[in-house]
Parts: sequence; structure tokens; C-alpha cells
Amino acid sequence: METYRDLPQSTYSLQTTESVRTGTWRTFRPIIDTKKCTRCYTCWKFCPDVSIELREEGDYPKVDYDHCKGCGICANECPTVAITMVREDSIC
Amino acid sequence: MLDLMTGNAAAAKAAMLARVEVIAAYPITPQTSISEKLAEMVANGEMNAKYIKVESEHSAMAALIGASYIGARTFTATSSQGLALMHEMLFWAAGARRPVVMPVVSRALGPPWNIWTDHMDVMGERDTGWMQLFCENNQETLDLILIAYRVAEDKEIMLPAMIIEDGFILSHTFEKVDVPAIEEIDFYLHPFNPDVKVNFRKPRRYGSLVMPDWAMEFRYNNALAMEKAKKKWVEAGIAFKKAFGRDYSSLVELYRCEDADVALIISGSAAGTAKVAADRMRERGRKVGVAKLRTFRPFPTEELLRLGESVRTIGVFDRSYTFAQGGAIYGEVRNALYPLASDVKVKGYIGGLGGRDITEAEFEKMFEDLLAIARSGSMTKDVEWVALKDGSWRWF
Amino acid sequence: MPRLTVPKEELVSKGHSGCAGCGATLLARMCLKALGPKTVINSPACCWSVVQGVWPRAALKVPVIDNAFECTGAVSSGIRAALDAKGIEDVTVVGWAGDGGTVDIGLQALSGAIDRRTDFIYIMYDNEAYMNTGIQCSGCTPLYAWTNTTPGGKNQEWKQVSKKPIMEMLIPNGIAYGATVSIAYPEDLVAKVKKAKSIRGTKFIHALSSCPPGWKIPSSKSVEVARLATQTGIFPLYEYENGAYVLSKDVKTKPVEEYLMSQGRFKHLTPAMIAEVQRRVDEDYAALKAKCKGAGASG
Amino acid sequence: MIEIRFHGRGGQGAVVASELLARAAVMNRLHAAAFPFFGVERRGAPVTAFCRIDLKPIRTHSEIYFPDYVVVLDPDLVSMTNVLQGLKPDGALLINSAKESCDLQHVKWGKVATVDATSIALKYGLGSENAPIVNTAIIGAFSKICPQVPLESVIESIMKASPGDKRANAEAAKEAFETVKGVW
Repeated sequence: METYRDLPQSTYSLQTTESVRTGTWRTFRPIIDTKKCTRCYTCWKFCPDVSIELREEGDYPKVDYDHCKGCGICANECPTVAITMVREDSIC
Repeated sequence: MLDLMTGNAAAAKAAMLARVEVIAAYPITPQTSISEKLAEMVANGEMNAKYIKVESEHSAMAALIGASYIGARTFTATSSQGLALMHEMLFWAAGARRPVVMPVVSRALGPPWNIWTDHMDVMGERDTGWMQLFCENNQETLDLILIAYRVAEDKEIMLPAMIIEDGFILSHTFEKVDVPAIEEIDFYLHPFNPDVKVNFRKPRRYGSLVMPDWAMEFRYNNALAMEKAKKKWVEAGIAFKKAFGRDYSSLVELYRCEDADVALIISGSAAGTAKVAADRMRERGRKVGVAKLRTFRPFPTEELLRLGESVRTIGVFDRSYTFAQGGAIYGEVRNALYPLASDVKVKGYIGGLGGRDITEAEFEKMFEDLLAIARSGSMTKDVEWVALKDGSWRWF
Repeated sequence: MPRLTVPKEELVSKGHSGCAGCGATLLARMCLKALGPKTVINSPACCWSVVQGVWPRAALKVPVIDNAFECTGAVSSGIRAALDAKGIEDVTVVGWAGDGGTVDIGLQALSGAIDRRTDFIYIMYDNEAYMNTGIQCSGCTPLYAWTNTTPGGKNQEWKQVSKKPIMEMLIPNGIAYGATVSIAYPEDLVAKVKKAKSIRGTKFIHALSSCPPGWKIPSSKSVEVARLATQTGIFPLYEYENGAYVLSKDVKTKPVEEYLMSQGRFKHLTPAMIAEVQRRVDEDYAALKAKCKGAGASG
Repeated sequence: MIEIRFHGRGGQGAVVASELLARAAVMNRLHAAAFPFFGVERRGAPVTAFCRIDLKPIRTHSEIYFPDYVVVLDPDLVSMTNVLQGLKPDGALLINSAKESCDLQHVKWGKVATVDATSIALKYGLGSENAPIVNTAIIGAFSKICPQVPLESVIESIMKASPGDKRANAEAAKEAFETVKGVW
């Protein structure tokens, strides 16, 4: 997309927001302890950023750290306190 | 076939002939009988359209933008305060490149509260990105709405259009109108099938939030489309002449200007009156002409420059005032003729505000005024209010 | 065996620009699970206009039509009329707006759409202030709440009146179905949105949508605070259809103080103010229960 | 004229940092202007803000493209956005980071100063655990590396206009002033 000639005629979207790495917004990251996790999927259900992944029912929930904003809802709602929020180790 | 009908009836008939699919209308004098006629035609099955009885003009335009994104041909009509209320959504329709076609029955904006015609309402919308054309008579109202759909829905244009008929003077006046058969119109105007419309297989967001990095370029594409529309109106006008015999092949209709010493530029119903006055002046050997500016947006700069090459004294009659230098058309004509500024005199006349009637006698006075300027080569006043009760103008 | 209690399909993309812990993003995710892909959303200026991301990107995997602040009701009517004109059926038209965009600036168009019996679902995500512009008071801001335009100050200028009773205002206007939903009860939410899909006419969903920056709560407490709103009776879950009210969950078990004190926007409340809130909540809850009989969508 | 660009995230106080710095310059009898990049502020989303300081009145009203200083309130932004964009060759970079400036893998630059503003902010209870407000600490550290804006002016500016607990913010600025390390 270099000039006005490359633009669509009007402003309609061309792709989803998946390429935006909102994971860099967080200060704390959730860590799931699969020993305590009962796979009740409460964390998956309450994640506002669609950042807890489940390929199949029965899998353990997995955090997508590229997108997780570290809001901490999953940790707060987990019935067996299997998720802890750990401060992000700064890369520089 | 020939019929006798008001301007409003002609507008409603045009919507029917264009096989409009979604109408959203709100009543306002003097446009109301368009909405009523449409409702009647839909109720009788003469029109197979969906008629949305909206609760405001703002909602009328909003509804049509939604409908147009689904791919439906849309229509509404309004006047004065209603058009002003739509202002936000006029920008929206143009920016969204939704080719809504809307007759505007022009009427003064209050206060003073006034239901009669002038062009203050439509001139207030000249920067919204809408195409704007003025009608001289009810035949033009019908024809221009049909031509407007063809140009507005052109894939290279995709801009909405306002077809302006003067309140009461045309909207409520019965005139002979030749109404083409709908089958003939189907040949001239193909169904609306936009590239950009809602598609569930490729979900998109229409409107979007564009940052400073690209917003200007989207606006530039709007501007290019408006420029391109000049050629499209001429082409569509020529095609209309071939199909129906009525000539709309120019953006400015020149009447007896070829050898004229002076010409009066004018838009709307008063152009007819001015032509009659010009004929009378011609009978007395005065070489005067009328340049009817039909297309105000896109603005016909090139055609006006050609006029300025042959006619060196030009008057501009405005039914509007801009609180700056004269009327809206006057300002833009002088702007367009600036390259000829040293040889062409341009004078502005403001009249007919708030429904004030403008007579042939007054047009003759304007022509005499222009002829005096042409002879003397000097102009005492740039802009004059015509038939203003200031003690100077005598009513016969 | 572990199983999902709400549909698995995701129609909201990752990478959207909602604040961390935003209730409205969770709400959209849940609603779209119930609505499905054959849905066209129109949405005015609101948080979600920005949450969807910047061109050329968009966060929702269904068509979305942006509209101006006042227009959601009108654009919804336009979309439905065009779908009907084109003979396109089995499409759910959804108007998706914030509280201010609904009860204040958008009320006229919404009332018009209801009056026209436009067939669509209007979902109001209620974060109880104009949040996109930075937390200003709206018609849905609760009694005594702090916002940037009810900042308290020397003259105690908090919000002086209760929330606009939008459901009670729209029922006589003629909605075919009304329901309150909350991000804290997703199963109840999904059941009600699915029920709304099955009914013709205008359906109104009032969704409580917590807002960490606006309510001054930690982002992690977004769901918990929403749950407290229902457990204290401040935001009861119920349905309305054909003159009948149905209470979805009779879980009013906690004092309003627990809800109020969990949020920074209420931390200035005096015991007297808390008592007044409790009195009004008890009064309203009793009135609602009196109207309620029978089982609701979620059984 | 010196020009400063702040990189931060919504909720970290980058815009307030530029304002407080400008106010500090004015208290030091200089002219100043501060403005954010006008965009979409979302808690956590990247935000840039700007500040101009000069001896004579500032009349330019456009963004800053070749700053003399770049201040990064959130270390993660270093890998995400090109924080060095347009920085003058002898310009200085101040980063909120617990690490020493020398072992910052991502930053190849001569003058780099670092201060652990996040720990300082958390120590003085500024902002929330999830979104610490690091702006007053950062401008405290900044006054160490920028002669035009002494610490006294920064403290004066904080006591006059800093949101929240002014005393705690002033303490944070002082501690950052003492603990900033690196080359500038």
C-alpha cells in the first residue's frame, strides 16, 4: 500500500486483527499449573482477548502469550486457583 | 407518454421508474407529497419497494446508508430544515461511497420561519461530497433523477446525488411531463450491483477507523471521483438524448449566448423566466443570453471558461447568500473565471430569497444593468440584492 | 469429562484493542457465539468502534457497518429493509451500541425502529458512562457514581439520579422480547441471545459490561464485580415477553455495600448514601419479583 | 531548542510526563510545549508524546521527527517500535528498565541511560500493580541527563500539577534521579 491508487474505493477492512501482538501490553502474565487444573475451561470462557486456546474439548487450556494482555481475569475466576499472575520479565 | 403533473409527482414517478428498492422518508413541506405518492404506489403494488417510515430525516439517510451497504437502490427526499438535519449523514453517505439519490425540494432555512423556496438549504450542503444538480422544470426533475442513478452508481463514481427542484414554484406546479415507459428505462438504467456490499463469505468492517496515515488519500479518491463525474454526466446525458430525445449533454445549457454581449448565469426554475426576458430583449435588438448552470457539483469550470472566452460581461443570479462575497454560485463562478479576470466582468445578483417571486421585468432590468456595464466597461457594485425593499427598486 | 458450556466457535479475533479486562469485549465474544456467522452488525461511535482496531484491520468475523452516534435504530431498519427487498432470509440484524449511544443520543432512532417493529436484536453494552471519550456521565450512570463530569468536588456533584429505566421505557414502546444479561453469567447470556434470535420483531438486550478504567477496578476483577452486581440485586437477570416477566436467577444474597465498595467510582459513598442505594435496590427488586412468574430461557 | 519524544502505553502516564516536563522547564524560566500523538489511547496500547523546550517562545505546531532525547516508559516497546527513529546522532536514550544499559541486547546506541522506574513506582504505590504509573520517576531520572531541566524544577512541577499523591510522586522522582545509570 504505497499511494492513493492502491486504496480500495471506500474504507472497508482487509484483514483481521490477529497480526496485532497485544501480548506486549501486559505487565503480568498468567501461568497455568496443569497439576491443579481440572479442565473446567472457566479461564477459556472468561478471557476477553480470546487468548486461551483449546484445540479439542478435553485438552488442557494453553495461554497464547502473543495476544494475552495479562488482565488477570482467568487467575481471578479459576475455581482451583491453578493460575498465578507472574510479573513480566522485561527483555531490556 | 405525456402527462400533466407537479414536480413532486414527477420525482415520485422517477423513483418508480428507477425500480427503487428501499425508501426512507420523513414529511416536510414542500417535499411531503413525494413521500405520500411513494407510500401510495408501494401500497398499490405499483412499486415493489420497502418503505421505511423513519422518525427523522437524520434517520432517513442513516437507514439508506445501511440499506445501500446490502446492495439495494435507495431513495429519499427532503427540504430545508430536514436537509440541514441530515447534514452529518450527507458526509457519511459520500464518504462511504453510497450512491443514494435524493430530490431536494429547496426551501429557505429559518428563522425567519419560511416554507417557500430559495437555495440556502442546498448551498449549505455543497461541501459534503454530494453531486448537486438544479432543475428548471418538472421534466428535468424526472429526467435528472434517472440520469443521476446511472452516474451515481457508475463503478468509477459511486457518489450520492441531490436533484434540486424549487419549492412550490416547481414542486406544486402542474406542468406537462413526458413519462418514458419503464421498459425503456430498464434499458437505460441497469439494476444496482455494487462491488462494495455486505458479503457473509468475506466479512468486512464498512466505515473503519482510518488514522492520519491514510485518511487524506481516501478523501483524495473522493475528489477524483467528483472530477470524473463531469465526463460521466455528459456521457449519460448524451445516452439519454439518444434514448428519449431530450438533451442533457452539457453541464451548463447555453441559451442564445453564441453572439451575446452579456449573459446571465442562473440555476433552477427562474432560468425559464430569464430565458423569456432574454427573448424580449432580443426582440428589442439587445444581444443577451442565459447560461443555465444545471450541474453545481461537480462544478463546470471548463464550460464556464469557454463562456468567458466569448461573453465578456457576465451576471450571476443567486437565490442564496453566503455572508461573504455575494451568493454561492457567484463566488464560485468568479473563482472559475479568475484566469480571465482582466477581460471579463462578473456581477452578482441576489434575489428570490424566502420565496420572493422574480419576474421577467426584473430579469430585463438585470440585463439592462449588464449591458450598461458592457458599454461603460465599469461596474459600480459587485453584488446587488434584486427587488430589495430599499426604496430604489420600483415595482413597475 | 470436561465439556464446554458455551459454543466453541470464536467470531471475535485476537489482537483487538479493548483495554485489558474489558467487559464489552468478553460480552461481544459471548453474544457472537450465540448469534453465529450469518449476522450483520451495525454500530455507532462507541468503545467498540475503536476496539475493532484501525484500518485495514477489523476484529469481528461478521460484517459490521459503522454508523453515526444517533443512528443504530435507523440503520438497523435500513439493513433489514434491504435484506427483505433482496429476498435474503436467515440473517440476524444486530444493533450493537453503548449505553450513552442507546439511552441518550440514540434513543429516538431506537424508539422509531421499535415502533416500525423492525426485525432485529438491539444489544446495549452498558458500562454505565461514555467510556470511549474518557468516562463521562451518561443516562445509565448509576446513582452517586463518580465520572469525569460528575466529579464530586466541593459541591458533592456526584450523579444525582438513578439509571434511566431503559427496559421499562422500551416495553410499552413495543419490543417483542427484552432481557438483561451479564458477562458473569455466560450460559444465561447465550441462552437469551439464542432465544432473541428465534423471535421476530425488535428484541432488546441490556448487557452489563464492566469497565476497569471507568469503574476504577483492577482488570482482573471485571467478571467478579459484574457477578456482584447481580448477587446484590443491583443488576437482576430477567426476561420480558408478551407482557410476562421471568426472573432468570434469584440470587440476591449480598448487601449492595459489597458491590459498591469493590469499585473506586463509589469509594466516596457515605453510609447514608449506601443505605439509600440499598433501599432503592430492595424496592426495585421486590417490584420486579412481583411481576415475575414461570421459568425463563435458561430454565 | 531541545526536542523530546516519550514512548509509553495507555495508562502509564506518558502524556502527563510530557506535560510535567514542560511545566518544569517553564518553572526554570524557559519556554516549553507538550503534546501527545493524538490517537487511540487504550490502557496498554502504545502511545507517543512530545515536548519542546527552548529559550524563546515555541511556535512550531507539528510532530517531532528528530528528537534530542527519547524516553521509553515501557521496555517492551523497544522491541516493538523503532524508538531510535530520528534520534539525533548525539541524542540520548532513557529507558525504564531494571537492567544496566550495557547488556540491553536490542539497543545499539551510544548514549543510553536506564532507571528501574517500574520498581520505584510500585515502591511508592503509584498506579496499580498491573499498570504502574512511572511518569514522575522517569522525569526525575530525565532531569539528571538533561541540564535544561534541573531536579528542583521537576519537583516543583510535580508538587503543582502531578495527579494523585504529590509527595509520593516527588519522592519517586528524587529516587530515580539518584539511581539512573548509563551514559549520557
